[in-house]
Amino acid sequence: MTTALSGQEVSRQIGERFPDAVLQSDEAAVVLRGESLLEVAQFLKATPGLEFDYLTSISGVDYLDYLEVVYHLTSMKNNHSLVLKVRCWDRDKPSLPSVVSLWRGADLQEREAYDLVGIAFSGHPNLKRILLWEGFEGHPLRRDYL
Amino acid sequence: MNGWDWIHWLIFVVVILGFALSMIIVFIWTERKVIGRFQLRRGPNRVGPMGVLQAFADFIKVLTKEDIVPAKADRWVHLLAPIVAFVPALLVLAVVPFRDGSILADLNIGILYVVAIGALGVVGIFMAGWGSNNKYSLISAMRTAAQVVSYEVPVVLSIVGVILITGSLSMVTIVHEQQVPFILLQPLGFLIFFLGTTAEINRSPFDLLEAESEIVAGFHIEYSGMKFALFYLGEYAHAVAASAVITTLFLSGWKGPVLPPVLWFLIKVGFVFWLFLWMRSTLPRLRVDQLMGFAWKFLLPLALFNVFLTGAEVLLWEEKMASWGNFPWPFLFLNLALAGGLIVLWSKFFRLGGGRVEV
Amino acid sequence: MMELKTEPVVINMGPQHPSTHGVFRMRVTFDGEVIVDMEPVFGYLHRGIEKLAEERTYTQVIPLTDRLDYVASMTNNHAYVLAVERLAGITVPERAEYLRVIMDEMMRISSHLLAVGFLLNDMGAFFTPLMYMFREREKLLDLFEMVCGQRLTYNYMRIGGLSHDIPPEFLPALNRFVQEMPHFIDEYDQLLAENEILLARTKGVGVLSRELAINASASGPVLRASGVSWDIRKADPYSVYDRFKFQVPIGTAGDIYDRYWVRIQEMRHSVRILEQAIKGLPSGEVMAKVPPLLRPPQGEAYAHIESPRGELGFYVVSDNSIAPYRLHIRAPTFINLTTLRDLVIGWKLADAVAVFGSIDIVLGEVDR
Amino acid sequence: MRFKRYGAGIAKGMALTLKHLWRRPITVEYPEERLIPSKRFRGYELVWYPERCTACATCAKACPQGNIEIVTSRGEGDMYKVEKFEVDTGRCMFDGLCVESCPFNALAMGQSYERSSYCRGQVVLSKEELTISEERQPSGYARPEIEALQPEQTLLIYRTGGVR
Repeated sequence: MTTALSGQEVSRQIGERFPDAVLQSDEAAVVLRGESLLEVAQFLKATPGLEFDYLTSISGVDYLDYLEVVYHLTSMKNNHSLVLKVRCWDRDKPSLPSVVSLWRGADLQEREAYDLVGIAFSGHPNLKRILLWEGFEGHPLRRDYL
Repeated sequence: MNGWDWIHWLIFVVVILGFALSMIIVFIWTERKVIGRFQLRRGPNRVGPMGVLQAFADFIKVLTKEDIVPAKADRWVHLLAPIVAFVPALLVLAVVPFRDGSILADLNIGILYVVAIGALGVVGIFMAGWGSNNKYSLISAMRTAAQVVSYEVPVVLSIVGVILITGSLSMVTIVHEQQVPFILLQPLGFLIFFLGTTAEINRSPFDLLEAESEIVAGFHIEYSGMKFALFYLGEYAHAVAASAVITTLFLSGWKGPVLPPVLWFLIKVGFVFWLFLWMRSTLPRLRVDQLMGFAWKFLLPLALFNVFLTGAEVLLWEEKMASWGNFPWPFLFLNLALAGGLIVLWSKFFRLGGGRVEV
Repeated sequence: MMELKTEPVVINMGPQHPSTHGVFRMRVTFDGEVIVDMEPVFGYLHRGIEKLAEERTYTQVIPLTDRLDYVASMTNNHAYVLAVERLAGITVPERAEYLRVIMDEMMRISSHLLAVGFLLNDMGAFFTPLMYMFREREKLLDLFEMVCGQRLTYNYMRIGGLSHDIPPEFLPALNRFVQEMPHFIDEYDQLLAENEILLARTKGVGVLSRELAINASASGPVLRASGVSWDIRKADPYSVYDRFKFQVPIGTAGDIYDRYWVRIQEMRHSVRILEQAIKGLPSGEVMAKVPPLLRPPQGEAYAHIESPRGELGFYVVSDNSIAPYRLHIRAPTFINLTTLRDLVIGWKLADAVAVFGSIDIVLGEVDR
Repeated sequence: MRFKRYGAGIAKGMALTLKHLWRRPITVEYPEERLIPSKRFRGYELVWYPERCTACATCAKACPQGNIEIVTSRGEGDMYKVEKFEVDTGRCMFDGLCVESCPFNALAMGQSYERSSYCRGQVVLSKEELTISEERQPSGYARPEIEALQPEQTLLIYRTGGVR
């Protein structure tokens, strides 16, 4: 059984290394500051006891106030999982660091989030539309797109 | 040259044309029916009884299709290609004896003629691939050229074994010499010739030039209507010719008990074709480098061995032939054992094709 | 020596190409027959299912999920209803859970049959293996039709259970299938497993290393062929998978042959699970009490299952209305395609087709 | 890659296909031989019983595609009169949600599977075209009372003669 790690517990561990990286946390998830995503992800991937080697899924969600990217992380070694969230308040030019350098699996998923939700991932090697065609106006999975 | 010769030729041109075309239609039907049964299907059964008229229905359909020439194609090359591909298959049949004496031209170099003409079809295919101005067909044309040139070598060498035994290049003499079919005396030669011919007439598992899953339809991707039909017929004409040549060289041609010679000939041709179908319905396709490797590293050395061994055997049995009733019976078993041993031995040294290329 | 002026050729394989399994497109650069560059192009079958789901009720989304992975659509139903059940806190009756497992495993067999069959077809075996495999698949489709009235888009699972109980004729027919199937798998092995041409075409071709497989979030048979023992049925058991005894076949080399082999072995184990599930099938209801217009509490849920192609996940966000606020689908084959470029570079045209076939994509799921 | 088995694997495969050559074909000659579909078959068209319908439009709400169009008028007494009941079967996914949702059993899935037509207008079915008739029979999907009367489904698993 994959144990879902408590967000608070993990955020305490993160807080020891990166004091102001965590925005908030509860049982289910850890919400990070966008700027610190990459180094925290590096920490989560490398730290013994956590070792999140498998990036299951990246979902972009539009909450109207902010855009949220949800990372579902899994550790195959320890068989536990964690939900990591990053928020972005700038709706016009949302930008977050890309995690492709850590997990190749983020490649297509980040492109998809960019395509459909409109979050630009800085540092992505090939960030362009994937499901829709080049030159498509807008980002369909935003709630204000009709 | 007298009047009788002209009549003989006229009759046999008609006979060969009729034979070739009717065999093509029969083969198309057989192929679809037999492969259908291999695959637990019924095959065509709508047009005519048991679907025998399916080929005609297809023919009418194809005739009524629009004739398309791609805008940037090399027009004349594109138009001539199907004819160039089709005709050599008919020419080969000119030297194939249907029964004793029934032959258009008993050339004394019959087998050389078969080898020379049989490989001409590739020119048509190359013309089609080049003239269509399509990338897939170009790849296909290049593959075919390489494939036919490579496989021609082991095929010719495997014939040499037969020629050494019979001492004649004439197809009629070769059949006369076969007291037992040469498939028994030359098992290795038959295997090499059969596989090589399969590759030359581009049938599975060597059908790289059509390779539907890779290059869609290969050289005839841009063809439609009657030109496509000519390619289609040409493919089967080559199969008919190849089956007939194999029958003549290795299955003792028209010879056989009870039944009339022509019938025996047809049965043997049908059996060889059925072997092609059996292989087609079972085997996956080889990759292009494996295909070349198979010709040069597996078939060619074995063919050379075969030539060498047959030559030695012919020297050995020359004196004792008379005491064995004019046939080298002991060598039947020796050759079978030698063929098996050589295949097993050579498999140990043989590597199929290259792997990944660093780019 | 004369210098030949050569240049690489760019070929668009697809969207209309016999071996792209739909409308996928690979923009491939060839140097002769060797692939020097490859770029996958997606989106020809993009129907915006995630967006469509936002304006449909939770139940109305189920038929949409059928259209994702249309070769194994019942597993899509399962993953989706699992996510919504998790969101709304619904417990499913035990009989329904057993039937879901039975359906999933039947789906896995029928999907793997198609995957292996088409892989062989891509390698040029003229439809024969495919036809033999279709024979078994048709029998399964018959059973699906018996249960829910359709052969391809089942729309069988409901939030809180199943739409129907199985008819009485179902179990005898399934039993017969379970008895016959191992024999037919043996036949496939006889036809293919030792075939020299198949071995030459697949062994060592398109090798996905263990590290890259994990790093690139590969899942399903592609991941397991690379030697990673990760099957969600074992790692994070859903439904009643923890009650069954079965093994997860693991490859070693991560090449095409291992992917093919893993699929064949998985079919054997699926048959084993089916046997146990038929034996243990309890009686009772198949549907929990669920209001017709479900309004799950505000929140979010992620549920994943081991679909025939890998980890199929549904991430559902609810805002306490009758429609999901956001539905994200973690499509296994979409993510498996991440490494396609690495696998085919340096190989030949024919290998690219085989590698592509061994990943076993379904475009409905890739493009959503 | 070496040829380790000297073609033994190929020979095994060839033997298997040869065995299949003598097996009975598994295909069905469709127009002559028709298999009986499932009792719960979700076939083409819906069957609508006007006498049971109260025009509550539950089916229209259940449809994910919004295919069902219902227009009503004031009938006699408390009843609504159905003016228009139209189903665009061209957009229909045949998911059966409308049939499942109907509280009065006034809808059923159809049994037929041969209803191709030459123009798109013909696939939009009005209420006259949806009622039960000789060629429009209801299927047992979500209707157990109809299911009990349906003929037994032909199963390929019993037809192909098992392992041989």
